[in-house]
Amino acid sequence: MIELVWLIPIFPLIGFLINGLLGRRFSEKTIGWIGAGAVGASFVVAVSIFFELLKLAPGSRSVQKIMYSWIWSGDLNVPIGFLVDPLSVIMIMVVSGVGCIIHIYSIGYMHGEIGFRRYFSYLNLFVFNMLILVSANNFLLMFVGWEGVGLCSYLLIGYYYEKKSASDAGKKAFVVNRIGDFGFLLGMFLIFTVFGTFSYVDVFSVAPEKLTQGGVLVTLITLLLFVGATGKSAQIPLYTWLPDAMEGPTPVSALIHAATMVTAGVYMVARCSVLFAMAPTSMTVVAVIGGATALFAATIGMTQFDIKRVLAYSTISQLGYMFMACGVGAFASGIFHLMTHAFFKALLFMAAGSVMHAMSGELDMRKMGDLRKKLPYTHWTYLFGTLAIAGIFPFAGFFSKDEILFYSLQKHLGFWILGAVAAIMTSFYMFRSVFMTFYGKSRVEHDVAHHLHESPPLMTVPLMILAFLSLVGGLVGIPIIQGGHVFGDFIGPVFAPAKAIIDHGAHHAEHPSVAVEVILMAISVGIAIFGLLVARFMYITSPESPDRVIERMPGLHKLVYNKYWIDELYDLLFVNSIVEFSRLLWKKFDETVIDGAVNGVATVVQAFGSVLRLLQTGFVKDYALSILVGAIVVISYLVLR
Amino acid sequence: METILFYVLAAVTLLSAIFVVFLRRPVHNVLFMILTMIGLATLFILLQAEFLAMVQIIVYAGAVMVLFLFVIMLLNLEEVSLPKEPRPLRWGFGIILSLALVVILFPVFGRFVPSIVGTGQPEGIVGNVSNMELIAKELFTTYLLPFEVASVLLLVAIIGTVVIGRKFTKD
Amino acid sequence: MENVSCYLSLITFVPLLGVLVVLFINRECPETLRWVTLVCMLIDFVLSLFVYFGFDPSIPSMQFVENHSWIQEWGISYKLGIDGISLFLVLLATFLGPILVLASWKDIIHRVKEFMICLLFLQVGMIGVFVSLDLFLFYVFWEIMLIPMYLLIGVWGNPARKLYAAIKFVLYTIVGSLLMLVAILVLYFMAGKSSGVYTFDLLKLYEFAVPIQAQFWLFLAFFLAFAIKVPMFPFHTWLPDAHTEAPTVGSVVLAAVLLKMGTYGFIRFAIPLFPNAAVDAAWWVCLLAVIGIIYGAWVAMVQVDVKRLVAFSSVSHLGFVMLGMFALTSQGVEGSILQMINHGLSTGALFLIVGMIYERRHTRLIAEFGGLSKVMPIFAVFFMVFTLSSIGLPGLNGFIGEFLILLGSFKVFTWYTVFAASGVIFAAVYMLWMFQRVMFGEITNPKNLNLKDLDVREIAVLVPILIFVVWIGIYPNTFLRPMEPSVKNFIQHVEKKRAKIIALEDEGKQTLPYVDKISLVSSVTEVRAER
Amino acid sequence: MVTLEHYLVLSALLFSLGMVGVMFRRNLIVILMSLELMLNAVNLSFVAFSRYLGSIEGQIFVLFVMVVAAAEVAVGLAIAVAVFRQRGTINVNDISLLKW
Repeated sequence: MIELVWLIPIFPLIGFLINGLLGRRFSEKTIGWIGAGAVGASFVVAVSIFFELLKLAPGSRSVQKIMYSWIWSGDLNVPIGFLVDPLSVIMIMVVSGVGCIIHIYSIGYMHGEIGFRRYFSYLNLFVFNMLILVSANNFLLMFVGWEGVGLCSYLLIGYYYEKKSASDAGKKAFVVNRIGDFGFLLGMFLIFTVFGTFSYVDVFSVAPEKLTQGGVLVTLITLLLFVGATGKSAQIPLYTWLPDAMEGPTPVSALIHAATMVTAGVYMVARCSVLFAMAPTSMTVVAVIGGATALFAATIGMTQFDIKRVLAYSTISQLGYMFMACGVGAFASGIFHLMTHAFFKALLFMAAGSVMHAMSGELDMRKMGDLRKKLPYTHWTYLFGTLAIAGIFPFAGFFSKDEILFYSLQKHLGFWILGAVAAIMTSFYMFRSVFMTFYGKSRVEHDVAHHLHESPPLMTVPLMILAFLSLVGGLVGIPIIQGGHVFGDFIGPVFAPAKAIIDHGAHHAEHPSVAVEVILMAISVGIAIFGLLVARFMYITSPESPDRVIERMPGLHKLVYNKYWIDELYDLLFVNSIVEFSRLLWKKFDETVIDGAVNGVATVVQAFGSVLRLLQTGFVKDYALSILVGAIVVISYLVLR
Repeated sequence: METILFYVLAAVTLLSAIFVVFLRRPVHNVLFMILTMIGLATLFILLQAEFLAMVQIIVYAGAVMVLFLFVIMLLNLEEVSLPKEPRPLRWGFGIILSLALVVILFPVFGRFVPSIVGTGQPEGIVGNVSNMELIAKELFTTYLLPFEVASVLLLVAIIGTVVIGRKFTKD
Repeated sequence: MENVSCYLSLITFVPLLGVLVVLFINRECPETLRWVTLVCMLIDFVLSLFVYFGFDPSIPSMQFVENHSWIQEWGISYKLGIDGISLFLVLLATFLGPILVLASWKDIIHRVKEFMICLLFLQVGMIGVFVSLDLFLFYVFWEIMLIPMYLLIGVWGNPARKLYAAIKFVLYTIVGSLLMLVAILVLYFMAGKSSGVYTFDLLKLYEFAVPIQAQFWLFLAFFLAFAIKVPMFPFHTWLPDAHTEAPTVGSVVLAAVLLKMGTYGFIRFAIPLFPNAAVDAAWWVCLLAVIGIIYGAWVAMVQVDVKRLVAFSSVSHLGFVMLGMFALTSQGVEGSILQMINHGLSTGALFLIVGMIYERRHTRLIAEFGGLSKVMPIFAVFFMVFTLSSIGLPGLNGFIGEFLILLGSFKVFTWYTVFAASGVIFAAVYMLWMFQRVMFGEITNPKNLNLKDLDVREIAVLVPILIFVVWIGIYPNTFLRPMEPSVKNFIQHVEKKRAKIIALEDEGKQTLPYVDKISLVSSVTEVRAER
Repeated sequence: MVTLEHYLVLSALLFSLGMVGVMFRRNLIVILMSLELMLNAVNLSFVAFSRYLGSIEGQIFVLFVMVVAAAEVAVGLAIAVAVFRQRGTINVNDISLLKW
């Protein structure tokens, strides 16, 4: 079955072609089910490959399938090839599974939209590109998926292209991603100059010999790759595009900006774990940026009123967690959190989507309240998601986040503090959103209120599946005290070489005792519940308390509410300055200097010509005179020579 | 005696040439021009080129000058307000320029002429063959082609004159 | 394959036959004129396909060579030949031929006969340049190509500034090519004097070792001629004017093929003839190329006229080609040749598209458009694909070329490549910004409301280019494989000749000053003795 | 005793007089006449040379000069007449159509 790994990306491609080219004649239902079916088919193939992989011995679970030689120029020979190993299988299953659920959800959600066909073909193209990204066996093919995913996010964010803000957001997303890809590209060039090949297996197996541990070269490669990751997964410097990406339809945000695309950066860092392990400095950089982003985004998330913006900032902060995990060397827990996050974040976005659907497009939480009676299913599934993300005990979020906090404590106390404070804020703003939308008194306008209705089953069933997953998802990672856990054992071998390098390098910290683990778990649950209580107090028991808090520190609130004016800063520093400078270049330099020089030559020649013209007076006598003068000169020359 | 004759004729020719150039009314110019032509013809005779003298008188004095007279009469330039001649300053400039030309020509004579002539003494033309016979023999042997070309040139000139002289019709 | 095949002569001069046939057709029926030209161009394309299938990708040397003596006394021969480097450029020219005629079907209404004759002459000039292996013959075709292009811009351009643009274009090119003529003659005489046989034959001139001092000046002359054509950074101001004032078909052929003559000239003439000068000059040529990339991208960003924007974008793209070429690594050179073809396809298609909106709205100002994708969906798809191909999105042709160039030049000019790679970002910025202002947003201008979508003819024009754009993106080996041996041969030739000349120069230096070296040595010993 | 120089001096004087006439007279007819004068001066020196060198060529050249002079006068006067008829003046300065 592993031989048929190429089927996985092909299905969504076929779905894209069918919907794209022939979609005009199909009805909405057929288009939707073709799209969902294609992704579902690749999910089925993925699961079967997963089981086939399980049969193989843990050590040898890495199979390559080369299709054909794509680029062959000089000593560069890049094939179209797929790599099947635990990491890529998990990613494929997450992408196709969550993708299929979201496709089904969006059949209901996008009902009645004019660009239905265009939406589904773009969604399938996106899943195709994402699957190429995660299943590629070399950096170049991954880069193809990388940019393809960027393109699809541009198309889907800009889906409502009439709205200028939507197409602006799409353009911003693509450009910021492109800046990240610029770093990724340079990293790839460095890899090629050092290794002479792009395929993972060759690069990682030969890395320890070719590169010196902690040397400048390996640090440079890893940092450049990390620049690409920050661009794609919206970390500190290049995160501004994600909040604006909420302009796109909600299922798009669910799929792209929660579950799949933004995790590509984490996947890439995890895939290059060997390189990162050899460059401790860049590991710390990754961890620091991850932690900082987690905290920074959480603070902004607390003050937002638009429900999707809150979820967007929570995505950025959760991604920060994953990067922190990778930074501290716990790649397995990073990926585990990635999986659980995919479940509950997609769930939260889709629930927000169904709220928006019910409220006929209203997103501002201040105009919502007490919706739990009108939208029971959405309410319960949204609550499940919030419990999961906050990290309350039985839910998935608890296990993955706790594991990250555990490993970051091992690495350095500072990381643990960053993670803990961010966890408090996470549970606070998530429960704030729950209480503002579903509990408290209803602030819904009259005309919106009377046709508040629960979403059709086509939308609520996917919500329930994901709610179940975010409940069950964590069990895979229950830490059987002292041993690893199911998920860890499955994915462990992929990161074994990286762990070997890290343990070989750093002094081997002895595995902390069980007691410490239990205490840590208790602390993280406590943090989650504390956040819940504070939110309940501020938004249920005394609704006016948020205003009092704002009065006490208006300056800070304004700063955080306006997202630290980062967007405006970027525009001022980069966008406008380059545009002004290039306008100057065009007008001043190109038009005046170069063209001036060229036209200048022309005018000089003309001036010279007009001087000569004066000789042509038209009087016969002058001509005779010049003949005479000429004659005299010639004769005198002859004579006097 | 011969030198006296030369000087008289030279003076006459020069004077009439000056009158040709400096007199205002064109008729006077033409008449003095005819006088110069005749003066030159006599000088040719002095230089034993009788045929040329005769040709000079017939062609130049006879035909060309008559043509001039005819044109002046045809356009009755007398009444037409003759263009006022240039101010004396231009004349002065003119004279200086011409003297400059003469001065320049002198060294030419000095340099080239003696080497060719050497004696400065007029030898007699060989034998008693008449001037015309010599010219004819030379003309129709070595210079035959130029002779024919000259005839063609004249033909062209005639046609040109007829075409230019045609009545200016507004076609 | 000596003198056996006459395909190349056929390909070059079939358009000339076309001119003869067109001459006999009555001016009043443009349809037949267009059909005859179309058929002639198609024949030309089919012939070039024969060449493609007859081309043996494993031999590095010239194929389909035709060598007839033309003017014996001066050693000028009518020599044609094709190898991996020029094969695809000829195919590009013949492939675009029919498309140009199709695209000009409704665009050119008055003076159709002269237009078709100009087009056919242009075709002769272009293909001639790519196949000629004799410097003199190359120069003849180089000049032939100028006149029809001047007429295309001057007569059928948009009336505002067409004469200014046409004259500027011609003057720019002629200044360059005259310098080149001087250099050719100097080379001819130097080679003749030293080897006794005076010849313009390129392959023989490849063998002649030009002294380094002279090489610099000759390279400079060739550089100027080709840099103007490319156009490289300081000499590019004729391109935006020529493009904005030229008719659609004119700017398509200008962008797609004429610009390639500059870069092809570098690869075929400037670098192999003067390798030492080329390698020494590589650093500032690449500097100009990188400046061109960034400058072209930035200035394109602020253009208000779509055609000028695309014109500046081709300045940026060709900066990449030059960077790749002067890196002299096999990826770099192959990438630059592939990028020439890609640029020809994607920018040519973009100009066709701009022409189509110009046909409908008779304006090229971006502000005039907005929300076209609602009114013209098929057009939007084509425009989107070609924009992405010109941005260099993986999966389409632009990426392969740009990636190979950046990879190739990374080893040699690391810092230049970093700045050049940033050019990729700006490419995305200006293309998408333009695309958004033209296609997305509400329809503000009432005139845009009832624009009709592409008709069959226009689709027939764009689809072949689309097929190639996707084909190069998915499976570029069909194009990379034939180039491989010729590029390897090209690089080896440059290295070998450069080393030989250096060796020649050193041993040359030794013989000359050898004498005073001894005296120098002896004088030093005396001094030491005295002390 | 009359030497060749005498004749040459005379022809030089005549020539410069003719030139002055051409340069400074405004009347087209007079210009033509002084042109004739210059030609005759040249004829004189031709004959003088043929006389002192004893070769007849000089005189033949004079003949040819005369032919040319005659043709030139004919055409010149025709032009003068045409100009007068069309412009009503023969003042050389008025005929300046060639001013570019």
